[in-house]
Amino acid sequence: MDFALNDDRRMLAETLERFLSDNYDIEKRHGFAMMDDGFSKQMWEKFAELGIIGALFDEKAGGFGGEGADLMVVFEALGRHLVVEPFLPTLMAGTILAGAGGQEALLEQVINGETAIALAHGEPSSRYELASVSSIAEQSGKEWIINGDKSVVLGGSAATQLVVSARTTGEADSENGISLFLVEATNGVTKRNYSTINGYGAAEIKLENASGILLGEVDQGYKLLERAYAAGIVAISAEALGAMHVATDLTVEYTRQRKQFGIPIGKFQALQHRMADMLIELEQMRSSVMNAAGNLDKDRLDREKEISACKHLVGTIGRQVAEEAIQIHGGMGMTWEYAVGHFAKHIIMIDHVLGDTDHHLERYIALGRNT
Amino acid sequence: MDFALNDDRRMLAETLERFLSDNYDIEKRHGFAMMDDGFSKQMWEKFAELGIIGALFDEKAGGFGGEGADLMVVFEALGRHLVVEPFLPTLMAGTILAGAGGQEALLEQVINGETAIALAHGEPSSRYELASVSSIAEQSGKEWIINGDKSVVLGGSAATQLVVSARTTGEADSENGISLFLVEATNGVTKRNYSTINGYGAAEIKLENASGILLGEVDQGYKLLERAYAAGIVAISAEALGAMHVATDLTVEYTRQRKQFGIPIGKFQALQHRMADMLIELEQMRSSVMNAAGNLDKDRLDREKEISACKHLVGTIGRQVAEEAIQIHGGMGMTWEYAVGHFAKHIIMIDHVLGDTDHHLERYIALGRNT
Amino acid sequence: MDLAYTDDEKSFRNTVREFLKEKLSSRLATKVKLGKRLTKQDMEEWHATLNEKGWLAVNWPEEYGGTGWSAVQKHIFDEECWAAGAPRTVPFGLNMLAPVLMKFGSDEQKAHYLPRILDGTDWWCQGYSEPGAGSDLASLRTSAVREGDHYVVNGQKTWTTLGQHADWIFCLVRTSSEGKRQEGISFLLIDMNAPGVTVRPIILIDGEHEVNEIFFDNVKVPVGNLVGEENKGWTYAKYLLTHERTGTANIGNSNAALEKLKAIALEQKKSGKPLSEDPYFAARMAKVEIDLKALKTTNLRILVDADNGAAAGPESSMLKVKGTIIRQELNDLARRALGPYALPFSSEAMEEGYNEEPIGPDYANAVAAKYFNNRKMSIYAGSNEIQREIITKTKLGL
Amino acid sequence: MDLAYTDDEKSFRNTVREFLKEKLSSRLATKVKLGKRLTKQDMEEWHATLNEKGWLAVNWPEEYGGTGWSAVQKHIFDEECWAAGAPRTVPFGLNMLAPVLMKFGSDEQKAHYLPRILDGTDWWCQGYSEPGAGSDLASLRTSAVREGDHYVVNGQKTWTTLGQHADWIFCLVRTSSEGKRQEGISFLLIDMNAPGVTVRPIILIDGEHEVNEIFFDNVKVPVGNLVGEENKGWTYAKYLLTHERTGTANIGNSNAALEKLKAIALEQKKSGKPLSEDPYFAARMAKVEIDLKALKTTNLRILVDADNGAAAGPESSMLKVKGTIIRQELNDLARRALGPYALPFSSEAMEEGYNEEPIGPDYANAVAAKYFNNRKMSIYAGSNEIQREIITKTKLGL
Repeated sequence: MDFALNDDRRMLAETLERFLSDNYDIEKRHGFAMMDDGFSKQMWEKFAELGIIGALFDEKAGGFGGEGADLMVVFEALGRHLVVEPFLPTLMAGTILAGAGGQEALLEQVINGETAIALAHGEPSSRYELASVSSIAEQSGKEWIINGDKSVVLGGSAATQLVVSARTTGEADSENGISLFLVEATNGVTKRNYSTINGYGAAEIKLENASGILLGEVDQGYKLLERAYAAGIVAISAEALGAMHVATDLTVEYTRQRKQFGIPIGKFQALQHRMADMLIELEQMRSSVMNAAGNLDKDRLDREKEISACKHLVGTIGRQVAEEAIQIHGGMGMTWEYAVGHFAKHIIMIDHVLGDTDHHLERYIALGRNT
Repeated sequence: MDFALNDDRRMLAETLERFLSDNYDIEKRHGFAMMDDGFSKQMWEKFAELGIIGALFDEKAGGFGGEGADLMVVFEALGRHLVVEPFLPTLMAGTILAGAGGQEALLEQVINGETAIALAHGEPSSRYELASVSSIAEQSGKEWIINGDKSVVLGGSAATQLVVSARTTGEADSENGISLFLVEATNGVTKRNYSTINGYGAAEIKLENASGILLGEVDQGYKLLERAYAAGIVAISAEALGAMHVATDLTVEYTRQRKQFGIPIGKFQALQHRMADMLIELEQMRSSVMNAAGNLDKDRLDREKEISACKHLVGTIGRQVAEEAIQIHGGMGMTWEYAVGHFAKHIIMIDHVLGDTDHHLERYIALGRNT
Repeated sequence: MDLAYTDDEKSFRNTVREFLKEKLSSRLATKVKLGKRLTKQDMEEWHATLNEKGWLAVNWPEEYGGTGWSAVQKHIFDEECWAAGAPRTVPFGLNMLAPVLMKFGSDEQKAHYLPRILDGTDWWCQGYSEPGAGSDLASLRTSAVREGDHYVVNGQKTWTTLGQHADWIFCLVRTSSEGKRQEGISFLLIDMNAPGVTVRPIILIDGEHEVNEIFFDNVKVPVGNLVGEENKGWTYAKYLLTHERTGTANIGNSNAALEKLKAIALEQKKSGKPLSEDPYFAARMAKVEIDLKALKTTNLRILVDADNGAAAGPESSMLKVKGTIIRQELNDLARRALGPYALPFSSEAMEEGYNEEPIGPDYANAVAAKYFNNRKMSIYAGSNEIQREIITKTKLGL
Repeated sequence: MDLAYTDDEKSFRNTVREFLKEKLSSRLATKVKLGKRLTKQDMEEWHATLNEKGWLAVNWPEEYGGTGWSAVQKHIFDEECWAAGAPRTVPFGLNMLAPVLMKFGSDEQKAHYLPRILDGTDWWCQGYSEPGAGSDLASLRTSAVREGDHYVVNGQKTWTTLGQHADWIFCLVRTSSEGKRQEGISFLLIDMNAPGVTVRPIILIDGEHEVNEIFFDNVKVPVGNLVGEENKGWTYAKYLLTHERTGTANIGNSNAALEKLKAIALEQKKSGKPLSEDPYFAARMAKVEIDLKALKTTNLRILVDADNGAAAGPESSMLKVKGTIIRQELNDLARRALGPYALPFSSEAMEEGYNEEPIGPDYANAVAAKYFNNRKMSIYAGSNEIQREIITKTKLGL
């Protein structure tokens, strides 16, 4: 049993952290989030140059990472700086492309930062249910014609290539009969772009007779989706961990500086005890992210239980850390000008990405019944 | 809207409180709990003389009270002194006798303290489900013959007359088909007497061809039961409130006296904030008991929603108050010698009487669906 | 003990309900229910409507043009207003300044300012907090130095809610640095249009402009604008803190939020069934409903006691803490109920004029923003930490 | 980063499991699993069994007869022992006194006392707390006055766990009242059979006799029983606090409690179905399981770091707080799972010899008692409040 990072990952972490410290303060971040599609294309290219996109994928897919520990290292750093570039959509769509095979050329472009991709899976009524797919794909010669609505597609605003889930057989909520397609975001694809409240580019996407290329086997898309979601959850949880770390550090530091009644508020015991609880839960969060990351390539049931356990904790610990960070800061924590509120906002909103705390608690229980 | 007690009840409260202050300190209480059947027959007679038993019943039943507010006043005082005499069993069995009618003579003996009664309703597998009755009653001439097992019958050890529920028709968990009987605790009734962990007399009761007198109408016992449970829940909740009050007062007082690091521990802000939360929840508890008591004779749905809301809070607030009281006392809170632990114990164990916090939350939700 | 409303109270509720049906425009009610941004004009319109009916100053005695209502009546009015989607009234003049003026102001001050609060001539804001004086209010440093028939005010106030709309600000200022810190504070009324007053917006994390910093640079304030005696301002501010208990518990607000939550949970589907039928979500909704039910009674008990002349204790602190916990839990449940549709946010969609198709359900846009905005509730008006101090210190007497 | 157990670790687990299968009597395991009262003989029997195998002193280096195991091995051993229903070892000699002797004791002391801990000759108990010195340990007042080749000890210790069985007690005593309060404290070994030592039982709320008061009335203690230097006892006590981190998190204990809870929830029926299928109860069980899963990793991370020589920080405080929260939540769920059958309690049924039919299920009798008994976990060994202080003070450095 070994909890340390190997040398490659330590270097990756240091490189990324140094780059972000130099180039990604909170003011710049707000600027990037205000750009078209909600991020800086220039930064995205630099990330590609530094090899950070490549770190999300294994060698078979043209990358040089792709293990749970790689995702953890990269996304924790991204979370510490609230990076708005589309790493999560890239990871999730890319994981499916890599898993399906045959998309090496596209993946190379993705890893080079030339092509933006996203996973268009959720639908207006699917909530967090992974198997709930109502979009329909029908074969027409060698092509597939897809119709349906995809909602809250993170990174969807920028993506020129979409990985789209659609039903090729079965009931609307059956795991069987979901297929995945690569769809060019042009003919038959209408996007309504917007920004999420925490500053990330997203889109509502309408598919009207859009044509797609089948990824992997027909009807067998669920497994690829689940694996992509697992990777996505490791990533977004590590990102949450990074943001929680900063929120906690800012809070601790604030209580050292801020005085009331003539003494630093960090000397007030009631706040001390609550910060102690934040620190304890932060360690729990780190452990849980490690458990999820460390099991990403293990048996499905082991993996998925750790994944759901982790995302459940992201919701509960995240809420505690975010709300305490604001509360202990007082009014300052509420302002746009000061950083901590933005960290809190991101932490809370991550609960709405890839399944919330209740969803994953229920899923964890259901997975336990299968053992 | 009026939250004050009327003069009669204020006098009742003062009389009872004075009597208990003079005669019922914690040492005496332990002594009473160690007696046969888990209480003092002498004290019981004195309570009867003071009219406290009569205050549980309305004039039709030979008493001079019986409203929710009467129960609240009496049981809150009982809770402040951890009184072990069988008020709750008397109230619940008596409410059924009064509701069924025709048992005036017996009720008179009960109110005089001459006869001990109890409600034998729960069964080994019924948990908290009111309609779950598997005991069977069959008619044989004018008599009814009853067979079945009754479990955790509070006051069952002392009772010479039992109000027993048994099924006369229907499925084992149907509200319809439950009938109530008056059974003399002699032939065909085997008791195994014991004490609960918080010091109250109880019994497991086996009915083997016991003969009973039908109370009220055949198959229609559920309504009477539900009303008796409503009264019982108002009572035990008020009792819990009284105990929570003392536990909180003892805790506050302890922190004024007990010094660590040279100052009273009540000056430690972390404890102050937690005690503030205890005090807030105590007010919530009082409000909820008032809501339940004030609706005891209102429409069924209003009544039952308030009843379940209240018993739910008894479980959650009770746990908070009991655990904090012990924790803030430290080691002293763990000892038999010091009073607060006994209050905590009683508060916690009340959660297991007449449905726990989860049961009543679920019931509250179900009742809401009926509106 | 009788928890039922009397017939009079029931008929009062009907009267209020009919008034609201008739006089509250659906334009305003819709904005409030969808959580859209209210303009200054919206708020003024609603004040005027209430004032016309004589129902604006619910906490004022009749002699000053108030309603003279009982605690229960005020509670009913509050519940009905929230249920109907009425904007909340702006409290700074009505509920904060006015009671101080009535108790400590001169006859001239009362005669001049009180009617102008009612008829909307003056919009007031509050100048208590300073950057270095939050919970520790007594450490405030904005100074007022007497020069002839004027004070000259220098310093800075912050967290001034709706100060951007205000004509006047009532301030705690330091007029002496001798004795205890609390002793040199005075209560001063300052014209926001006076030379030397500057307003700087503070944008909150939900992007809203709601609070401000106010700077005073050699602002001349006539001596006649001093309320009560010099150096006694702390007493007046404290009087206000314990005096005003209606509304602290946020009952009407939470009622309305609970109803909205229930509507969302009924409409949102989880695996094809309403979210409200999900056992775990239903349990969390029921818990907060049960808490709110109890708090409603706690609130009424305290208000009725106060009507009957009970001395003010730590009760309003209890109402503040529990009331905000409940309100914030409702915010949390509402954002959670939305699922992924809590994420999209459009600031333009907060405006009345916006008529593009909403992203997701039409009630979704403001929900997450409101969750973040309402984090302020446990911070402002004496943080919940300060309230807990007050509660235990009163009880322990240490 | 590799979270899997190595092959060596897996095979170690098998070895432990087989040992337990062979050597742990079903008599003892049944008593432990039903939560019955363990006698002194029960505990001594288990110590002897472990000692025979060389597995008693898991935290000692091999040179003293310890196992020399890695952190992961100790963790595995702990998990397996709890899972099998082994009694816990009595920590006072093994894990509290021994490390202090090894680090600060004389060669004679080591040679004399350590083997006697292993072979069960000496049963040790701990004399730290006093009636006036709980969390504020440095205010202790039991005095030891040097008279020739003896100290004369007077005073009182309290909360002395299993002191009724003990042959020896290690005490913090005051040998000087000069300087800081911490500076005049010494670490003394006292024979419980010496004249002037009296033991008075303290009965806990569950009716158990587990802790004691110990009175010292002019007890003569040879100077040779002083550990280390006079007036340096505080240093030794603190060393112990940060040194010993295995077990603080209660992982094995909580594992076993979770398994027991699951068994109860499967057997207890609610409306005809296992309670474990009730969505709300299942959610609460899953939450604590998820917390425990994370804490297991937190624990291992910290232990492995410590093995690798990491300096001791506030980590053991974190493990203590979260570990007891989890353990106590499991106690709460277990009593709740029992429904009405949590109420009956028979002290006689806690004894091994009891063979009447149980009231309710056979596993029910000890459950509520254990809930109350385990409230101690957040109080003893540095209350959770003290642990939180340590955590933040380390982090804030204020």
